[in-house]
Amino acid sequence: MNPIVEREKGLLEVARRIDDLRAANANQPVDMSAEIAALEQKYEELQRELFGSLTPYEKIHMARHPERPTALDYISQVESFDELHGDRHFRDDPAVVGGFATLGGRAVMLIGQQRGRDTKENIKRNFGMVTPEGYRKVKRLAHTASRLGLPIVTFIDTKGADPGISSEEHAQSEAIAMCLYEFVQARVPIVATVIGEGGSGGALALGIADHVIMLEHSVYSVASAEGCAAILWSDASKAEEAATRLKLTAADLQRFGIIDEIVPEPLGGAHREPSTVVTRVLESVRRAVQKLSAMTPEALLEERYRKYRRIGAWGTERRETIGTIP
Amino acid sequence: MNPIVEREKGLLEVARRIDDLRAANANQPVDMSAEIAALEQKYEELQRELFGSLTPYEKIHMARHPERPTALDYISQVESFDELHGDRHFRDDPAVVGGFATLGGRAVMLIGQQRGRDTKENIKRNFGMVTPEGYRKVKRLAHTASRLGLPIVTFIDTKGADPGISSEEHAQSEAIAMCLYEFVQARVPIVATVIGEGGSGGALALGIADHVIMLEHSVYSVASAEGCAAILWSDASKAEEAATRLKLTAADLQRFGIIDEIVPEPLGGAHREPSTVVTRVLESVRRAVQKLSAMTPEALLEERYRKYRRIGAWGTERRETIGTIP
Amino acid sequence: MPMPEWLRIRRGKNAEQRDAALWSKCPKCGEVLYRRDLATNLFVCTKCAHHFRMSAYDRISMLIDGDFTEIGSDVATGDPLGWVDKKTYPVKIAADREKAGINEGVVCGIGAIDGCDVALGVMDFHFRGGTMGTVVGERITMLLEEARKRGIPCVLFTASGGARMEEGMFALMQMAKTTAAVARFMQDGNFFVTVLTDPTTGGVSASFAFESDVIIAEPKAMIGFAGRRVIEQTIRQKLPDQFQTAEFLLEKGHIDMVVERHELKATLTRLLRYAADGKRARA
Amino acid sequence: MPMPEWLRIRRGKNAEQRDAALWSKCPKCGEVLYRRDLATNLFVCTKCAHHFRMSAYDRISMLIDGDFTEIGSDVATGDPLGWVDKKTYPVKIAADREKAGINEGVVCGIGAIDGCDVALGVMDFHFRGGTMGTVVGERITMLLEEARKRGIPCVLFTASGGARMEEGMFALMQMAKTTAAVARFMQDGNFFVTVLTDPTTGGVSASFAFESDVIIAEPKAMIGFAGRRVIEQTIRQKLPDQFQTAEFLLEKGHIDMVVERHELKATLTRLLRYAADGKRARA
Ligand SMILES: [Zn+2]
Ligand SMILES: [Zn+2]
Repeated sequence: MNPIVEREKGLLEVARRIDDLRAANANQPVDMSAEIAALEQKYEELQRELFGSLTPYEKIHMARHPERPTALDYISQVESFDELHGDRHFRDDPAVVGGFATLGGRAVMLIGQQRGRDTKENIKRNFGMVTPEGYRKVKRLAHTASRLGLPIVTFIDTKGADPGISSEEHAQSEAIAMCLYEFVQARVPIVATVIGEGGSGGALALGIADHVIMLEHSVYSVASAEGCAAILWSDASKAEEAATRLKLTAADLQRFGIIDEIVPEPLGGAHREPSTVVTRVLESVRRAVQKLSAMTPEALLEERYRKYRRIGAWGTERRETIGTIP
Repeated sequence: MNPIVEREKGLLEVARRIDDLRAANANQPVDMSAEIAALEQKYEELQRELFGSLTPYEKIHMARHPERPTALDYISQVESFDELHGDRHFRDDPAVVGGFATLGGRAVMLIGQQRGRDTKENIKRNFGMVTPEGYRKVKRLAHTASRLGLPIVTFIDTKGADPGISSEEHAQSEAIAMCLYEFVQARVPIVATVIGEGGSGGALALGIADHVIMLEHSVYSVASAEGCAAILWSDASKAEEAATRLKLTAADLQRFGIIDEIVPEPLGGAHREPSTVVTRVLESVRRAVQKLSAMTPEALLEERYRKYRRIGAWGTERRETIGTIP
Repeated sequence: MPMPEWLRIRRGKNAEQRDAALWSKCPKCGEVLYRRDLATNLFVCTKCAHHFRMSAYDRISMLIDGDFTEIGSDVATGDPLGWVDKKTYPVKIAADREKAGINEGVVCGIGAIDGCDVALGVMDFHFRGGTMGTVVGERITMLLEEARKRGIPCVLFTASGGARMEEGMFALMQMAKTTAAVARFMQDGNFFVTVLTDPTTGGVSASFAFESDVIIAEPKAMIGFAGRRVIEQTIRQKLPDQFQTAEFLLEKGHIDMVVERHELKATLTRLLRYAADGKRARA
Repeated sequence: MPMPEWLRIRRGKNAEQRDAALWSKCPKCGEVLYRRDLATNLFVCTKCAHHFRMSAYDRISMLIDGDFTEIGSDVATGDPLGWVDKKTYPVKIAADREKAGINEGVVCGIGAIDGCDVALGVMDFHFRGGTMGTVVGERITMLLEEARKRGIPCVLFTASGGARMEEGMFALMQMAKTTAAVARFMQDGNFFVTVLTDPTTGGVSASFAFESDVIIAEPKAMIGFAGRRVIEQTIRQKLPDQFQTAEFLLEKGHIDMVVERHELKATLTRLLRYAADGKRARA
C-alpha cells in the first residue's frame, strides 16, 4: 500500500465533486460558482498541505508511485529511438531498455531501467530489477557507444538488482562490476538521471556519470530504507526513521556533491504532469550532453576520475603519508 | 571401431610372442635366440608395413586414437602450471584446460582442448567438444595474456565445437567468433599445435597463431571426412575418399603455407612413445615462442595480419581494381 | 522496385529468364504469386509475409541510391585442392555462375544508402549455398579494407551454409582473414552492421556475422552454428520449429533486432546516421 | 607462524587478549583447539580444515616477508550523515576499533611475498562486518594508485557484508571510486589478483572483487551479491547449503580457483612470478 496513492484519494474525491458541481451548474438555473470556487481553493490548499513538503519516507513512495513516468515514457519522447537487444550470450533482459537515439538533434546511446506500468508489464520487466544478462547488455551498449563516439544517457529506476537464484548463478556481482568498469572508461560524455528509485549497486551500475541529475522527488540510496532498518535497528518498522537518516533525497545528495542537478516536479509529483516533467528532464539531459561534448575524451576521463576520487575525502584530513612500521 | 587400434592387435600379438619366447629362453636349456631375432625382425617389418605410410583416412584414426597423448599430457610436463577456470558468467567448461604455465623458463598462457582418456573422462570433457562457455574462457585467458605480455600457447584436439541444443542457445557462433576476434588482436606471440584432430571452426577458435605446428599424424580440416562425404557425395561411405580430397594432413597443409612446422611421430604413432613426442612438441613450442618474442607487438600484429591476408590469393591473379558499373 | 541501369548488365541471362517467368510459388503458404508483384513487394509474399531468399544484385538495388562501385568482382574462383566429388569443382562453379547469375558467393562494393556512404557486401545463397571460399573471404576483406581507408561504415548481408568444403582449409582460413579485417576496421572506431538472412550458419555465423556493432536479422531467418540436422542426429530427437529462428535468437539475446524487409532500408539509414553523428563528434 | 616485530605494535590490546585465551572452538565441527595450535596452522581447524576468519594483520604476517609499509593508516573514519540508530556511528566505530584491534575495515600497504614486490590490501570482517565505507574505499584507491606508480602487482583480500549503510551514498560511491582506480591500474598492464574470503558480498563483491585478472577464493567461503536471507525471503524457500560457496562458484565459472590457506602463499608467489615475467618481456 503506497501512502502517496492513499493520500491522493482524498484529493481525487474533491476533484470529482468540483467536476460534478460544474456539470450541474451548466444544466441548472441556480448559480453555484461560489461553491465551486470554494472547493477549488480547498483543492489547492489540500494539495499544498498533502504534497507541499514531503518527508524522505514519503519521497520513497512518490518515487515508487505506480503512475510515475518510467524510462520508456522518456524514451518515447526523443526524436528517434532504435532499440538494441540482448547480452549476445544468453538472454534479452526486458528490465533494461537500450539503443541508439536522437536527442536534441544529436545521436546518443540511451539506456534505461524499465519497471512495469501495470501488473502484466511488471512481471515481464521483473519490477525493474535487472538480471546479470541485463547488466551485460548495458555494458555492451556502453562499450559500443564509447567506440562510436556517442554520448551515453541513462535513466535509473530500480529497487535494486534482481536477487534471485539464477541471477546469483549467472554472476550478478561480476555483471554489475563490469558495468562500473566499462562506465569509468567510456570515452564519451555520460549523463545519468534518477527518475524514480535508485537502489544500491543495481542502480549505480548505470550511474557513473559526468553529470548526474535527479528528479526532485526521486531517491538514491545505498540500501532500501526497509532493509537498512531491518539490519541496523533489527526492526523493519523503523523504515521511516532509516529513510530520514540515510539522506537519500535529491537535495541531500546535491549538497553532498554526489549529484549535480535537480529537476523540479509539479506539486503532487511527476505523474501529475508527466509530459512537462519528461520535457524538462530531456532538456536538462540535452544541455548536459552539449556542454560535456566540448571536452576531449582525455579531459572527460580525467575529470570523471577526479570527481569520484574526491568522494570520501570529507571529514578526514586526508594526508597521503606512508609510514613504515615500525 | 578405430582401424588403427584394430591393426595394432596383430602387432601386439607378435610382441607378446617375443616376450613369451624371451621368458622361456631364460629358463630353458634350448637356445631360442634365432627364433627371437626372427620374430623381432618380423615385428619391425610388420610395423613398417602397417604404419610406414598412412593414408589421410588412417591418419584421421591415428589422430583419434584413444591412447594418443591429450592436451593434459603435454601440460603436465611443463615446469609449472596454474589452472584458471570459468567464463566468469555461467560455467567452467572441462573441455578446455587453461592457465599460467612456465615453459623453458618463461611464463606463458597455456590453453588446450581436452578430450577424455577414458569413457568417464570423455563424458566429463564432452569428448573435447567445447561449449560457448569454454570458448569464452579461451577468450578471457587470451585477453589476460595479451594484457600481461604472456605468450599464448594452444593445443588443438577436437572433432569440432559442441553441436548441442544448449550450445546453440548460448550463442556458439558468437563465442567462436569472439575467440577469433581476440586472437587476431592479441599483442603477444601465439603458438598453436594441432596434437590430434583439428575439426573446423571449433578448432580454429584456438588456432589463429604466429606459428602453427602439427604433429605428423594429426589432421586439420574444414569439415569431418564423414560430414563432407555425407554432404558432397550424399554417401557417408565415401568418407575415405573425402579424407583424401580434403588435404587435411600436416604435409599438405605445410605445402599450402597454412601451417609452419611438423613434429615427427615415432613409427606407429605418438602414443607408442608419448614422452618423446611430448618433449619434442614442447621443445618446438619453446623455440617458436623464443623466436617470436624478439618481435615488438606491432610487428607481430602486422605479420599476423599479412599471413592470414595472403591465404586465398592463390590461383587468382588478385587485382585490386575497383570498377564502376557500368 | 526500379532497376538501375547497371543492374541489368550484372544480373546475367538466367536472372532475366527468372524474371520472365510469370509466377513463383511461396514455399511457406503455397500461394502462387506473380513474379512482378513479388519483386515490387521486395520478394516478400503478399499473402503470408514470408521473406524469399534474394539474389545479391536484387538486394543491392533495393538499398543503394544510385551508382554502386563494385570491389573485387574480378577475384575469381580457384581450385587449390583439384577437387572432385560427383563433379569437379570448376564444373560446379560454372553451373552456379550460370544458374545464379553472379560469379561468386558475395557481391561487394561502395555506394550510398539514402545519402549515407557505405561499404556494402551481400552474400547470395543461390551460389554454392552461400558457402565461404577464398573468393568470398577475399572480397569481404577487400571491402573492409576499403571501408577502413575511406572511414565509412560497412554493412554485410550474410546467407551461408558455412565454409566451402571444396576449398578445404583455404576456406576455413577465411574465418581468420575476415576477422582480422573486421578487427582492424572496428579498432579505428568504424561502424559495422551485419544483416543475417536465411540461412546463416557455420563458418560465416562463427566469424564476421557475430562480430559487428549491430546484428540485424530478417524475420524467420534460420541462424546457428551447427546445422539443424547435425543437432538432431546428435541428440536423437526432433527440434522445435522455433529453434534457431531469428525470433528465437532475439529472445535469447544473441541479436539486436529482427527487421522486416520493408523496414530494412529505413532502419539501416537511421543506424548509419547515428554512427555518422558519433564520427562527427569525434572529429 | 612467526610474528614480525611490527605486528605486535599494530594489533592492539584486545588482540593480545585474544591470543592469551587458551582455546577457540571450531564453528564447523565443534572441536576445541588450542589457540596457539590454531595460529600455527594458519587458523585452519586441525580436525575439519575449516578456515577461520582471519584478522587483517594475521593475514599480512602470514604472507609478507619482512617489512610492510602501510598506506593510508591515518585516513580516519568520518560521520558525514551524523548517523544514529541504536547507537551513534562514532560509538560503533570506537567499539570496533577496540574489539578488532584495527582502526578501519581494511589494512593496505607495500611489501614483498617471497621476494615479489606487491601492493597488498586485506579487509577484516571483524571491523563493521568488513563493510565498505569511505575509509575502505579511500585506502584501497590509495593502494592501487601507489601500485600503479610503482608498476607492481596488487593483491586484495576481500571480506565484506557490503556497503556500510551508516555512511549512506558516500559508501555506495566507493564502488565507483575503487573501480576507477582498478581500471587505471589495469590499463597500464599491471597484474591484479583478488582473494575472496568468507564472506564476500554486496558492494565489494560487485566491484573490485570481480574486476581482477585472477579471482581466488578460500574453501567454503560464502560469496555472492545478494545475501542468503534476502534471496530466501524473495523466493520463499530455503537455499541448498552449497549455494554461493566458493566451490559452487568455481563450478559456475565465476572464479578461477579455490585455494586452501596452506597453499595460498605458494600459489600467490607463482602467480606474481608469471606476471613479473610478462612485465619483463614487455620492457
Ligand atoms: Zn506466402
Ligand atoms: Zn573444525
